[in-house]
Amino acid sequence: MLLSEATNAGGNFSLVPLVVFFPLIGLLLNIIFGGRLGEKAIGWLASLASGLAFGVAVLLGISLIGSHGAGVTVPFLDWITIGSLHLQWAFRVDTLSVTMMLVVGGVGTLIHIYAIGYMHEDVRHNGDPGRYRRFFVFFNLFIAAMMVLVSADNYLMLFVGWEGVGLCSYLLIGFWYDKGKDGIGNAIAGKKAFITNRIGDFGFLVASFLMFKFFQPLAEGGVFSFDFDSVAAIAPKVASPVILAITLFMLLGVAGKSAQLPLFVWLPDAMAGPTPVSALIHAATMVTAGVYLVARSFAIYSLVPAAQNWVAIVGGVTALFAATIAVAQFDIKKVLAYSTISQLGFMVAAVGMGAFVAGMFHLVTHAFFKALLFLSAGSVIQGMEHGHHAVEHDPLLRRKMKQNERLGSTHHFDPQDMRNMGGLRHRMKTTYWVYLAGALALAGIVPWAGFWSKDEILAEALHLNPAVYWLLTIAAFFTAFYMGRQVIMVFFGEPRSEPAAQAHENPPIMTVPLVILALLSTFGGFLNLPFIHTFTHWIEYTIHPAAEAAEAGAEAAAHAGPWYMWGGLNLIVAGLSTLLALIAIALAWMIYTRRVEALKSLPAARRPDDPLRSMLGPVFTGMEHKWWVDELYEFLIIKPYVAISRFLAEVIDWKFWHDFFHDTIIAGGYRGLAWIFANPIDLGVIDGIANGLAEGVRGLAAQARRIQTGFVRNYALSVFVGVVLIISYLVFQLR
Amino acid sequence: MVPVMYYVILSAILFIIGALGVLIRRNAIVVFMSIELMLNAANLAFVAFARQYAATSGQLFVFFVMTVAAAEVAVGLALIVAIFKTKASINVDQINTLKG
Amino acid sequence: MTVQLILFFILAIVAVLTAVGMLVSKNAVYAALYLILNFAAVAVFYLLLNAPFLAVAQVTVYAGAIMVLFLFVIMLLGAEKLGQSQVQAWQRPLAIGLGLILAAEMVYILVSGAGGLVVASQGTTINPDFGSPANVGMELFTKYLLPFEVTSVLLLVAIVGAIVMTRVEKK
Amino acid sequence: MSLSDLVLNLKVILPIAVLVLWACALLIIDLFIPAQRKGLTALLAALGLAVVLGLAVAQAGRQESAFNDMVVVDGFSTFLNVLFAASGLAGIALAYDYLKRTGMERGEYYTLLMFSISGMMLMAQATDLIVMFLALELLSIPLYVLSGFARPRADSEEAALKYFLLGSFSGAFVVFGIALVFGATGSTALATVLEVARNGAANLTLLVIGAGLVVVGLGFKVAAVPFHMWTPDVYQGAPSAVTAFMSVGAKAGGFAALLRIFMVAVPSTSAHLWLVFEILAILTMLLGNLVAIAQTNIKRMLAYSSIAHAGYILMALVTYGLPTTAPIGVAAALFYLVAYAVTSFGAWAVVIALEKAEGKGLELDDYAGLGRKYPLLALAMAVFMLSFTGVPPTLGFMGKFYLFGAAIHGGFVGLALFGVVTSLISAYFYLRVIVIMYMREGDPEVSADPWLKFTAIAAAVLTVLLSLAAGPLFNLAARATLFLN
Amino acid sequence: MNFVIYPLTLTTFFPLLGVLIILFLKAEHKNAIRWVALLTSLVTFGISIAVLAQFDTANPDLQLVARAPWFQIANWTVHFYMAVDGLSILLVMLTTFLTPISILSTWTAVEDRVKEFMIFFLLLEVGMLGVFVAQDLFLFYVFWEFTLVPMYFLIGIWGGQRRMYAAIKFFLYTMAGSILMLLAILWLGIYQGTFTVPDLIAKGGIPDAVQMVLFIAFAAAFAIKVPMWPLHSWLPDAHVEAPTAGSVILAGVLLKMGTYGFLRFNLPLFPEAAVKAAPWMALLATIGIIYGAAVSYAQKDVKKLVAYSSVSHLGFVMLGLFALNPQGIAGGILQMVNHGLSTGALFLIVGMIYERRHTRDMNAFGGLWKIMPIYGVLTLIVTLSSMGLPGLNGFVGEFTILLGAFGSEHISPWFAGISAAGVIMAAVYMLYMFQKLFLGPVDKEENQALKDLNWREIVTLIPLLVFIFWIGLYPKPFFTLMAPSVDKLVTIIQAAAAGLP
Repeated sequence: MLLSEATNAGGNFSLVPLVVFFPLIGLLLNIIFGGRLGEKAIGWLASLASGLAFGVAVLLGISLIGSHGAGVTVPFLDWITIGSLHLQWAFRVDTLSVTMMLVVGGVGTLIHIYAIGYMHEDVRHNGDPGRYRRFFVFFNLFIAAMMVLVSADNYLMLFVGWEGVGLCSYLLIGFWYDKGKDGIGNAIAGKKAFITNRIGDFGFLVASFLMFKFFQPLAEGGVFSFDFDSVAAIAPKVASPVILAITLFMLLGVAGKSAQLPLFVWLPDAMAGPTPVSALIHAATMVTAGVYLVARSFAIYSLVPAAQNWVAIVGGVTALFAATIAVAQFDIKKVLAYSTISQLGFMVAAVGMGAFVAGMFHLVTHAFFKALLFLSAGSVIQGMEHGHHAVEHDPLLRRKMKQNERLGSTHHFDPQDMRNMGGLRHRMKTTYWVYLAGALALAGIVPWAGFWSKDEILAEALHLNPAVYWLLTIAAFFTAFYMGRQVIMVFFGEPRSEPAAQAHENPPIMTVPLVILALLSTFGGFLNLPFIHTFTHWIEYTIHPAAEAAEAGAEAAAHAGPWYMWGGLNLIVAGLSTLLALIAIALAWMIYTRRVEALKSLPAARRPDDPLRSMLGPVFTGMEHKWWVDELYEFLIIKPYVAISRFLAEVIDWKFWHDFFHDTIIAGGYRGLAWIFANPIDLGVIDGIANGLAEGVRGLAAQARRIQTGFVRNYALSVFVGVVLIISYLVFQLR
Repeated sequence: MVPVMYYVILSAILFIIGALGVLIRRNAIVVFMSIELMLNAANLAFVAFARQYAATSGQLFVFFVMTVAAAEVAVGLALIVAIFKTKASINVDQINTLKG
Repeated sequence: MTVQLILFFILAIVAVLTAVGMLVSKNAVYAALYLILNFAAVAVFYLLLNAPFLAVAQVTVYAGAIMVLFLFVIMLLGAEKLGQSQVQAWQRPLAIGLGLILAAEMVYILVSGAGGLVVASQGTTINPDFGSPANVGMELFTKYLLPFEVTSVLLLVAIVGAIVMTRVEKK
Repeated sequence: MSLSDLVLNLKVILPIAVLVLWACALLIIDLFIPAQRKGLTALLAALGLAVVLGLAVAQAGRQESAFNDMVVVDGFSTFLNVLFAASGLAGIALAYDYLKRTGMERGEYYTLLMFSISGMMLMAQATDLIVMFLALELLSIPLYVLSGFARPRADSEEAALKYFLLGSFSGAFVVFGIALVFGATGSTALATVLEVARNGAANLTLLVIGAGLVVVGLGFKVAAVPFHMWTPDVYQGAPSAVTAFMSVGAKAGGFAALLRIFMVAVPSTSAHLWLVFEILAILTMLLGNLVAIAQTNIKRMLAYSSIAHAGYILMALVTYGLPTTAPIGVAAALFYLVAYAVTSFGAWAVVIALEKAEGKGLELDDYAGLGRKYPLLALAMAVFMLSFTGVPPTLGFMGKFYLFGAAIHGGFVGLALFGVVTSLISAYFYLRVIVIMYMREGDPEVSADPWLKFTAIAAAVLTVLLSLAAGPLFNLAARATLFLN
Repeated sequence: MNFVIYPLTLTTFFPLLGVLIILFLKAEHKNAIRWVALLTSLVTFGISIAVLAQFDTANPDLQLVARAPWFQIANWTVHFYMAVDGLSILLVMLTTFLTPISILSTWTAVEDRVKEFMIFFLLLEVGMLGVFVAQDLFLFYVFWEFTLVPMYFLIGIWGGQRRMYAAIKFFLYTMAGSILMLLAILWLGIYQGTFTVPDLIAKGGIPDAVQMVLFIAFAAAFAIKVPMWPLHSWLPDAHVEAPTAGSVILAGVLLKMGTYGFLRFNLPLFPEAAVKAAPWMALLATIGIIYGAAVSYAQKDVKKLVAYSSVSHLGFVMLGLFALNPQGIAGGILQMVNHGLSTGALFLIVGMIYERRHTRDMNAFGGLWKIMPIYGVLTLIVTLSSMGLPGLNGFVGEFTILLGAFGSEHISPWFAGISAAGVIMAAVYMLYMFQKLFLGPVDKEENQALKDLNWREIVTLIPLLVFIFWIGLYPKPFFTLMAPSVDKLVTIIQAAAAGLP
C-alpha cells in the first residue's frame, strides 16, 4: 500500500512519514545551503524541522483521539522481500508510538532551540565555529532516526532507527573529536558508546533470527514480516523456551541502548558530547528506546514471567547501582548521567514487571525533568565558562585564581567540576529555579512530575515484585540524596573558585526552553492523576492485553482496596518514598552545609573535597571510581581482545600463515626440492656421497661445488640406470 | 645345431660389456669403440634371429646398422679430432664446462 | 654335444674375453685390437648362422675399415693412454654392479621367458641360398630399396658433417 | 620394380625426396656462393622448404603405403611433415641473422638442417623398424654436427660430443630393442609385428623387453627423465638457432616414432609398459619443472622446460593400450607438439634476439627492463611464458587441456593431477621471466633483426589466435589418428 | 552469426575496442589514453545497462543466450555460450560499474606506463565479464584464468615495494586452485558428455563419492579466490602491493569470482555434495568472519586492515551461500555487490590519502576530518556501510545472510549466532580505523596542509555512495532481479537434499 492509499485510511495518519522526512529535509537543506546561512538561520531551520515533526505528531495524536485510540499501520515502501521474508518500511501510529513521537518531537524541538544559543558559545569556546552547522545536521539526523525508531511497524525498521540513533550518538559524543583526554578522549568515548551498543544490537539481531526461525513457519501464508501485530499474534503458539530466549536476547539489546547492567559503561563517557546532546540523546530520548522496545514487545514479554523477572531485576539493580555511583561524582554532568542510568533502571524494572504504563509514564516525565536538568547543567557550565573567560581576561582575577590552592593552572580549569562551583543561585537565578524544579521532580517530591511516575512504579513493584520494590526504594533514597548534594554544591554556599564568582546568566534563547521544561517537569505528573488516569487509558489503547493482566490488580485495588488505596495511588508507598526523599535531602543539607562549615577549620591540604569522603572512606572511593567497572571490563574484555587480535594478526596470520606456512613450507619447500633436484640428485647426490666416503671428510661447500658435474659418463650412467630399472621392472612383470 | 638363444644371450652379454665400456672408460675413442661393440652385439642377435626365422630382413638390418656405424664413426671421429684440437684432450672427464 | 656347439662355446669365450679385454686395457690401441678380435669372432658366428655375406662385410667393413680408422685416429692424436685421474672413480663399481644385475636379468629372462624359441629353432630347415650375397643383394635392391637409398644419404651427411667438423677455416 | 612403380612409390615420399634432392643440389650450389652472401643459401633452402611444405600439405587426405610397406603417407605423417617443414622454415628464420652475427655462417648449416628435416619426415612416414632406425640416424647425425657448428667454441664442441656419444649410446639400445622385437615376431614391419602379436604367435617376453629398450632410445631423443641429462648441456652449448630447431624437431621426431611404434605395432605390450610410461611421464614433468626453477641461464631454463613438456606429451603414450583413448591421446600429443613448437620457436626467437655474439645476454638478469625498452618483444615473450605455463588463452593451455583430457578419458586421473601440479610449479619460473622483464629495471640490448622479430611476433599472435580458433587444428590432429583404424 | 552485436558478447568484448585504439596511441599521450579507456569503460557500462533493460526479471533461466558450438576436441564439444540470469546479472553490472570508477581513480595516481596500464585494465574487464557470463565450463575457465594475467601485471608493474613477491604469490595461489578445477571440468566434460552448465545440471546423476571430489576440486579454485580462511594468505600481499585501481577491482570484482563460482557451479552442479559440505563450508566461513575481523583490528596499515576486512565480509557471503535457502543465497549475492561497493570505495579512499601522503600507516594520520571535511564525511558513510549500519547497503546483505543461515536446515544456527558477533567486531575495527585517520587532534605537521578531495575524486566516490544508500533503503529492485533464479537454485538443492539419507 502506498502513501496515497494510506491517506484513505482516515484522519491524519497518512502524514506519519513526515515525522521522519521533516528532519531529513531540514538536514539536507542545512547540508546544501547551510554554508550560505548564518548560525541563527541554521539553528532555526533545524529547530523548525524538528518542530514540524512535533506538529505532525500532535496531529497524529489528535487523530488518535478522534479514532478512540485505534492505531493504524501506514505502509510506505517494500524493503526486503526474499521468499518467506517480507520486510516493509511501514509506520505504526498508535498511542504508544505517538507518545514517543510527542516526547521526541517536543523535547527535541526545545533542545534544538536551546542549542541555538548554547552551541553558539560552545563552538567558539572550542575554537571551531565551522562545526556549528554540522551539529544541527547531526541533531536533525538524530530526530529522524529516533522517529524511525518510534514509528516503526516492525522490529527491523525499529532496528534501523535503533542503530541510526546509535550512530548519531557516536557522532555527537565525538563531536569535539579532537578534544578530551590526550586529544582523542572524546572520539574514544564515542567509539565506546557505539561498540557497547553494538554488543546490545548483537542480542537484538539474534533475537530477530530466533523470531524468524520459529515464527516464520507459523506465520500467515508462511511469510513473516516482523511486524508487531503478527509477532504478538504468533507468539502464544511458539514454545516458551524460544520466547524466553528471544526476550533475553532482546534484553541484551535493551541493556545496551538503555545503559543497563552490564552494558551501562558507555553512558557516563557519553557526557563528552555537548550538553544539548546529553540532554536530548543521553537522557530524554535515545536511551529510553530500550524501555520503548520492551513496552512494544509487551505481548511476548507477558508470555514468559521468567524473562520479565530478569528484566525487572536488571532494572532494579541498575537503578540502585548507578544511584550509589552518582553520589560520589564531582562532574555535574556525570552525576546526571548516573542518575539517568538509575532512572532508566526504574523504567526498565517497570516494563519488565509488566507495569508498562508506569514505565512509559516515567519515561515521559523523566524526559521532561532530565532534559531540564541537563540543559540547566549546560547553562551552569556555560555560566562557569563565561566566568572563566572573564577571569582569563582580567589579570587581577587571574592572580587571585592562581593563589587558589587546588587549581594550579588556569588552563586546566574544569567548568564542569562541582567543586569549583557554589553560590551560583545569586548569579544565575533562572537557572537556579529551573534546576531546583528539575531536582525536585527527580527526587520525587509532591507534586512534581517525578513523584507521580516514580510512585506508580513503586506501587506496581510492591504488588508485582517486592524484591525489586526494595531495590528501587533504596535507589530513590539515594536519588534524593545526590540531587540534594548537587543542588547544594552548585548553587548554595560560597563560590569555591573565581570563575564561579564571575559566572553570569545565559541569554533567553537558552533560558526560555528551560522555563518551558521546568513547567513540564512541575506539572507533567498531572497527566496521570489518581482517579483520572488519562495516561493509563491512553496507553492502554495499545498495550491492552498486557495491561489487563498486569494492572487488573491495581485497578481493582483502586476501587475496592484497603484504606491506603486512593484512586489508584498507594498512600503508604507514596508516603514512604516521599518521607525517604525528604530525609535524604535533609541529610544532604546537613552534610554539605554544616559539615562543610565544620571542615573549614582543617588546613587546606588535609581538607577533603567532599565531606562524605571522610565519612565513608573506601566506600566513597569505590563509588567515586564507579566500582571499577570500567577497569574490570578493560581487564576482562578489551585487553584480551586486543591481545588476541594482535596475536592472531602478528603471530598466527603473519608469522605462521603468511611467513611460515607460505614462505617457509610452501615456497621454501618448493625451492628446497628444486635445489635438491637441481643439484644433488640431478647432478649426482651419489657423487657427493661416494666422494665423501672415498675421500674422507671435506667441506660441504667444496662438495656442493664439485657435484655440479657435467660429466658425460654420469649422463650415460643415468641412461643406464633407467635401462636397468625398466628391464628389472619388466623382468619382474614377465616372471 | 646351436640353439638361437645361446647367441642371443651371448649378444646380450657383449652388449652389456659395451655399455660398461661407455660408463667406465674415459678415453672418448674407447667410449666410442664400446658403442661399436654394442652395435655389433645387437647385430649378432639380429643374425641369430634371422637364422631362426629364416628371414633375410634380419641380415639386411645388420647391413644397414653397419652402414650407420660407419657414418657415425666418420662424424664421431671428426668430432673427437676437433675437440682434441681445442682442448688437447679426449678425456671425457675433462669435457665438463657445461653443467648445472 | 655337437661340433657346432663346441665351436660356439670356444668362440663365445673368445668374444667375451676380447670384449672384456677391450673394457679393461689401459692402452687404447690394445683396446682397438681386442675389438678387432672380437669382431672377427663375431664374423665366425655369422658364418655359423648362415650369413656369409655379412661375415665378409663384418671383416672388411668393420674389422677392416672402421677399426683401422679408429687406430689411425688414436695414433694421430697420440691418445693411447690417458693420465690417471680419480674423477668419477665411484662410477666404476656402480656401473659394474648395474651391468651384472642387468646381465643376470637378461640371461634369466631369455632362458626362462624365451625358451620357446630355442625349441622351435631345432627343426628349421634353411634354404641353402639363405644369406648368400646374391640373395642379400636381391633383397637389398628390391624390397629394401628405400632404406638402401637412405643409407646413401646418411653417408653423404656423414661426409659433409666430418668435413664441417674438421675443416680449417680460412680467415 | 618398374619405373612407373618407382614413380608411384616416390609420390608417397615426394616431400622427402624433393627435400633430399634439393639439399644435395644446394650442397653444390653453395660452393658457388661467396662466403659473404651465404644468406642466399638460406633463402634457397627456405625456398626449398617452402616447396616441401606445399608438397606435404598437398598430401593431405592421402593414405597409401609404398616401398613394400616401408613407408606410408597418412594423416599422421602429413600432420607431422607439415610441422617439420614449418619448423625448418622457422629454424632458418632464426638462424639467418644469428649465424652472421656470431660468425659461423656457412652453407652447410642449411643443408644439414634440411637433411635433418628429411630424417624427421621419414620418421613420420616410416612403417618399418629398419626405416625408422635409419630415419632416426638421419635426423640425429646432422644435429650432432650442427650442435658443434660454433666450432671452435669449446661449449659448442662439448655439446656436440656429449650429444653424439649419448645419442649413439642410446641409439644402440634402440638397435638392440629392435633386434629383440624382430626376434619376437620375425619381422621389422610394423604391420606384421602387430599381426603376429595379435595372433599370439609372438614371443611376448622378447617383444616387451625389446619395446622397453626402444623406449629408452627414443626416450633419449625426446628428453624423457632419466634419459634427459644431455639436454641442458647440449641446449646451452649448441648455437641457439640449432637449439631452437632441435628442441622442436628432435622431440617431435622422437615422438613421431614412439607414437607410431607403440600405437600401431605393439599395443599388446601395454599391460606391461603403460606403467613405465606413466612413471617416465611423472618423473619427466616433475624433474623438468623443478630443476628449471634453479636455473639462471635462459637456455638451460628452456632446456629443462623442454624436458618438462616432453613429460606432458608422454602422458598421451600412457594411454596407448586403450583402443578408445589411444586416438585421443595421439591427437592430443600431436596438438601439443604444434603448441609447443609455436611457443618454443617464439621463445627462442626472443632469446636469440637478446644473445650477443660472444655468448653473453643469456642470463635471466639480462632480460631486466625488456618490457620498457622493447615492449613488443617482451609482450611476445610473456605470451610464450604464459603458453608454456598453460594459461588461457594460449595454445599451451589448449594443448594441456587436450592432453589432460586424454589422460582423464583413459582413467589416469592421478597422472593428470601430476600434470596440473607440475604446471603450477612451472608457473613459478615462467613467471619469473615476466617479472624480470617487466618489473625490474635494466637496459637490455636487442639485435634488430627483422626475421627474428617477425618470428617472435608471428608466433605470439599464432599462440593466442590459434588457441581461440583452435577448432580446425583440433580437427586436423584428430584426423591424423586415422591410421589407428 | 550476429554474435558480435549480441548484447552479452558486445558487453564482454567491447573493452577490446578500447585496447585496440590505445594500442595505436603514442605512449606520451597519456591523457588521450586515459580518456579512451574511460570512455570505453563507460560505453561498456552503457551497453550493460542495455543488457539490464532486456533482462526479464520473471525468468529464472538463463537469458540473452549467445550459444554456438566453438570447437570439438575428440567427441567433447565446447560451446561458446554466454548468458546471464539472476545470479550473475548484478555482478556483470557491478563489473561494468566499477571499471570506469577505477579508471577515473588512476587519473593522477598512475603516471608511469599509462598505456600498458589501461590496456591491462581493459583486458581485465573483458576477463571478469567473461567469467560472469560464460555458461560453458571451458569458456568459463578460459576467462577465469585469463583474469590472472592482467591482474598479475597490474600488481607486478604498478604495485608497491614488494610487488613482485605479491604478484607471483597472487598468481601461484590462484592458479593452484584453478588447476584442480581444470581436472574436474575435464572429468565433467568427458564423463557427463557436455561442458555447458545447464546441460550438466539437467543431466545430474553424478555418483555421490565422485561428486564430493569434484565439489572439492571446484571449491579449491573458488575458496582460494574468495579467499576463505585459511587460504587467504595471498590477499593481504596482493592488496597492499596493488595500485589503488587494482585493489578496487581485486576486492570489488575478482574476489566475487570465487563466491560466484560457488554459486554458479558448486551448488547446482553438485547439490548433494553441497548439502553435505555445507556445515564445513559454514564453519570455515564463520572462522573467516571472526578471524578476519580480529586480525583487521590489529593492523597498522590501512590497506591491510581493509584487506583483512574482506576476509571477514566474504565469510558472510560464503555463510549465506551455504545456508542453501533463499534468504541466505539472495543475501549472499547482494552482499557480493555490497562488498564490491563498500570495500571498493574504501580502497579508493585509502588510495586518495596515499596519493597525498605516500604512507598508509594509520599512526601517520589523525584529525583529518578537520583538514579534509568532505573526505571525512564520505569515508564515514563508506565505513558505516562496511560495518553494516542499518539503512545502508551492508546491513541488508548481512542481515539477510544471517537470517538465512540461522534458519537454514543444513547448517547449525550456531554459525549464524557466532557470525553475528562479527558485526560487533566489524564496528570495532572500522571505528578504530576511522578514529585513527580522522579523529583526534591534527598532531602531524605533514597533515596540516592536505588538500580536500577534488572534483574528480568526489565524482569517483559519489556513484558508489548512491548505491550504498539505494541498496540500504530500497533493495527491492536488486532482490527482484535475482529472486527467480535463486528460487530455482534452491529448488535444485532442496530436491537433492530430499534424496539424501
